[in-house]
Amino acid sequence: MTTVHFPALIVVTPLIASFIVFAVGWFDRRYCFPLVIIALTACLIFAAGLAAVVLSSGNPLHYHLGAWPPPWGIEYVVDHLNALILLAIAVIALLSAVYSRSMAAREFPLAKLPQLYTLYLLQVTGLFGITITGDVFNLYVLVEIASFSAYAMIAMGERGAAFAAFRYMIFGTIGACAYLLGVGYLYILTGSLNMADLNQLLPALYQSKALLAGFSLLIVGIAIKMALFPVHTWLPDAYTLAPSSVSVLLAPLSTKVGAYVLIRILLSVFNAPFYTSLYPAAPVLGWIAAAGVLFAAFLAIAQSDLKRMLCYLIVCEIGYIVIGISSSNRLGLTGALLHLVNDMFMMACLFAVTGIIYAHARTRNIYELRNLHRTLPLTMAVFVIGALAVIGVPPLCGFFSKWYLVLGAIQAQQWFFVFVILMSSLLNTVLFFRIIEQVYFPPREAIPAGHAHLDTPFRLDPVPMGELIPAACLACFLILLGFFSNMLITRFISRAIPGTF
Amino acid sequence: MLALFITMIAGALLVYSAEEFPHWGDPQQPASIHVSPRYIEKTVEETGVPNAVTSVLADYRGYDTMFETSVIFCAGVAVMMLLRGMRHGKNPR
Amino acid sequence: MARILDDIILDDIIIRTCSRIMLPFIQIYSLYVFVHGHSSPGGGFQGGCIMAASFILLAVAFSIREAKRRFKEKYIVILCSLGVFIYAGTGAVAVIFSGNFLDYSKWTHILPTTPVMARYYGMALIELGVQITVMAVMISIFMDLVTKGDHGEAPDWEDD
Amino acid sequence: MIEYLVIKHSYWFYIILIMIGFYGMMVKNNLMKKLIGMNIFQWSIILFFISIGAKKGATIPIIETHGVLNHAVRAADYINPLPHVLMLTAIVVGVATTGIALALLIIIYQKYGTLEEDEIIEALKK
Repeated sequence: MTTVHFPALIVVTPLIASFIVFAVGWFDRRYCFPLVIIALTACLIFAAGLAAVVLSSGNPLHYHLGAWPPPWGIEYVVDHLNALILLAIAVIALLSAVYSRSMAAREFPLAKLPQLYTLYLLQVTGLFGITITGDVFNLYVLVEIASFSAYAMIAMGERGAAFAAFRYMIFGTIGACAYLLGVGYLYILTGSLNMADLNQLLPALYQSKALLAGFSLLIVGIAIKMALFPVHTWLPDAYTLAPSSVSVLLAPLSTKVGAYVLIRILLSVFNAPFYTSLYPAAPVLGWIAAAGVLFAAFLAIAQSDLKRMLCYLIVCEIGYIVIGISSSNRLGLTGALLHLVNDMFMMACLFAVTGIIYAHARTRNIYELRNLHRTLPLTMAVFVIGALAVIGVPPLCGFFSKWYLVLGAIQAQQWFFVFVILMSSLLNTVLFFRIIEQVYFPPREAIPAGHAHLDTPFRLDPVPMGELIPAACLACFLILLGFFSNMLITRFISRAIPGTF
Repeated sequence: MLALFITMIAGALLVYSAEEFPHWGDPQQPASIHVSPRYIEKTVEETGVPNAVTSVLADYRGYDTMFETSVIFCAGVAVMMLLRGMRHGKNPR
Repeated sequence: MARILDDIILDDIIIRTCSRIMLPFIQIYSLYVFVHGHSSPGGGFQGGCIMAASFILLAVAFSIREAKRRFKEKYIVILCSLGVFIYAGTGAVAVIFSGNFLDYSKWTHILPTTPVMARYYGMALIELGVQITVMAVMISIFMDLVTKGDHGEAPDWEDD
Repeated sequence: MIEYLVIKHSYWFYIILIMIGFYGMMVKNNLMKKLIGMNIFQWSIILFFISIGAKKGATIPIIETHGVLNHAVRAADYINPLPHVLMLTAIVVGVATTGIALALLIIIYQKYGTLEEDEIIEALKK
C-alpha cells in the first residue's frame, strides 16, 4: 500500500476504529484506550506521509473516492494548506487523547468511557474530513459529525452543561442549515458541488444577486461554527462547562477548523476579486472581527474563571485570523494561516494546563491560585510558556504570527486594525501577568507564616504523568513553532496562498 | 422584537434573491444540465442499477452516505452516552 | 427503575392481536423495500426504519420489557457497529485490491462478475450495512428516550 | 406580478417555512418549542432542495430497462436525482439532531424540572 491512499485512510482509520471501540467497549472497556491511541498514531503517520508527499511533489494531491472523476464523484484534495493543518490536528488529537485518559477516568462514570472514546474518534474523523474534502456538501456532512459528537461530549460536563450544549446545538444547527442553504444556492445556480468546479463556473455569475445571497449564507453559517464575534455567544458557556478531557480537544481544534473552512471557501470556491473588490466582504469581515477582538479581550479581563477567560481568548484569536484574511494581501494571509496553526497549539496547551489545575486545586478562580507554583512547578512553567506565546513574546510562536498580521494590516493601510492587534496584545499581557502575579508573587499576606516550604527540595508535580507529559510536549511545540516558523512559512504557507496575491 | 426584525430582514433578502432563480420545474436550469444528466443517462451502463437515486446514493456519492450512516451511528452513541452507560459483564459500575 | 418498564403496558387484546399479526408482514415489507432499492424507490435507510418501526410497535403494543426480551441490548450494540463496519469495510476492501476507496468494481478480484455487476453487488452490500445500522440505532434511540435511560438494570434481559 | 408569484411558487413556501422556523427557534421560551422550530427550519431547506430537482413533464429517476437497455435515455425525461440523494443525507442528519436534542431535553428536565428557558437560567444562577 503506497501513499496514494493516504487521503482516504486518514479519515477512514479513526472512523473504523470508532466502530471497533464501541463494539469492544461493550465487552471490556480496558481495550478502548489502546485502540484509540493506535488509530490516532496511524493518523499521525498518514498526516506526516501526506505532508512529505505534498512537499516533495510540490503539487496538490487529488484522490477520487469511488474512482469517479470530480464533478460527479467526491474528491479529496491535499495541498500545502491542508497538509499543514492535517498534521497539526493529528498531533493535537494524539496528545489530547493521551492527556484525556486519566482525566476522563476521573470526570466520567466508568460505564460511559467506551461511548466517550467512540465520540472522540468520530470528532477527530470529522475534523480531518472537513480539512481534506474538496466537495461542499461532503463538508456539511462532516461538520455535522463533528458537531454531534461535540454536543454530546459537552453535555457530560459540570452543572449547566446540558443546557449549554442545547444552546450550542440550536446555534450550531442554525449555522449548519445556513451553510446548507448556501450550498443549495450555489447548486441551483451552477449545478455543481465540487469546489474546483465551482471555482471555474462561478466567475460568470459574479454579478448575480442570488450568488451574493448564497455567499452571505455560507459566510454566516461558517461564522457561527467558528464563533466569530456577534455570533460567538454559544462558545464561552459550552467550552467552560465541558469536561476538561473534552475541552482540550474541542477548544483548540473545532473553531480553528471553522476558520480554515472560511479561508477555503473564500479562496477555493470564490476568488480574491469577488470578496475584495466586487463586493466589500473582506473589509466588512475585518471590521466585525476587529470589534470582536476588542470586545473579547475586554471581556476576558473581566472574567475570574480561568477557563472562561480562555474561552473569550479563543473568540479574540478567531478575530485575529479574520483580520488577517480581510487584509487580503500576502503578508496578512501568511499571518492568518500561521496564527491558525499556532493558535491550535497555544489553546491546546493552555486548556491542558487549566484541566490539570482544576483537577489538582479544585478551583479555576484566578484569585485562588496563589503559590500554586510550589506544588505544581512544571505545570505552572508550561502555563507561563503558553501565556507568553499568546501575548506574543519573541522567541515563542505567537510573536511571529502577530508580526505578519500587523505587517499585513500596515500594507493594507488599515491602521485601525494595527491598533486593534497591538491593543489586544497589551490587554492579553495585563490578563496573563495578573494571573502570573497571583501565582508566583502573591500579596505579602497571602504567604503563609513560616518559610519552611520555601526550602523544600524540588518535587515534580503530584499529577499523573499522562497529563503532564502531553502538556509539556505542547509547550515544547510552542517553542519549536517559534524557532521553525520561517521554515513553516517558506515550505507550506507561501505555497498555500494563491499566486494572485 | 429584534428576532422578528432579523427574521423579516432575512426573509426579505431571500425573496429578493429568489428573483434570479430558474422557474420551478425548468428542464434547462443549470442544476439539471451540468452534473446530473450523467447520473441518469449512464446509471445502467456504469453501475447496473436502474434506480438513479440508489446509484448516486451508494456509488457516485457513496462517500457521503458512509458519513450519513456514521452520523446516525454517532447519534445512537450520543443518546446512549447521555442517558445511560454500558454496565455489563466485565464492565461493572 | 422498574416503574417505567411496568407503567408502559397497554393491556388491550385487540391491539395486541392486531400487532402480533402485523409484525411479520412489516418485517417482510422492510426486507422488500431494502432488496428492491435497486430497481424501485427504497433502500437501506427506508428499510431499516420500517424494521425498527416493527420493534417499536412491539414495544408500544406490549411493553418495553417484551421488546427488550426480543432484542437484547448486546445485539443492538453489536449491530450498530456492524452495519457501519460493513459499509466502511466494503470500501476498504477496494483499497486492498489497489483501487480507490469505495471503488466496488475492484470486487471483481473476488466476485466472478464484470466490474459493472461488481458495483451492483457492492451497492447491495453497503445498503445492507445501512439497513442494519439504521435499524439498531433507531431501536436504541427509542428505547433510551422512552425509558429515560434506566431500562438497563432490569435483571430479566441480562442474558448471561 | 401574479404570474411571477405563481411561476416561482415553490420558493415562497420554503421562505415562509424558514422564517417560521427561525422565529420559533429564536423567540420561544420553551426549549421543546425551540426544537420544533429547529425541525421546521431543517425541513424547509429540504423542501428547497427537492424543488431544485423538479423538471416539468419528467418522471421519477428509475430507468425502465426491461432486462436490456436498448434505447438512449434522455435526461429531460427523468427528474434530477442528486438533490434527492443530498436530502436523504440531510433527513438523516435531521433525525440525528432531533434524537440528541430530545436526550438533552430529558437530562435538562430531570435536573431542573422545567423546560422554560428563563426558569432554567434562574435555577442556574443560584
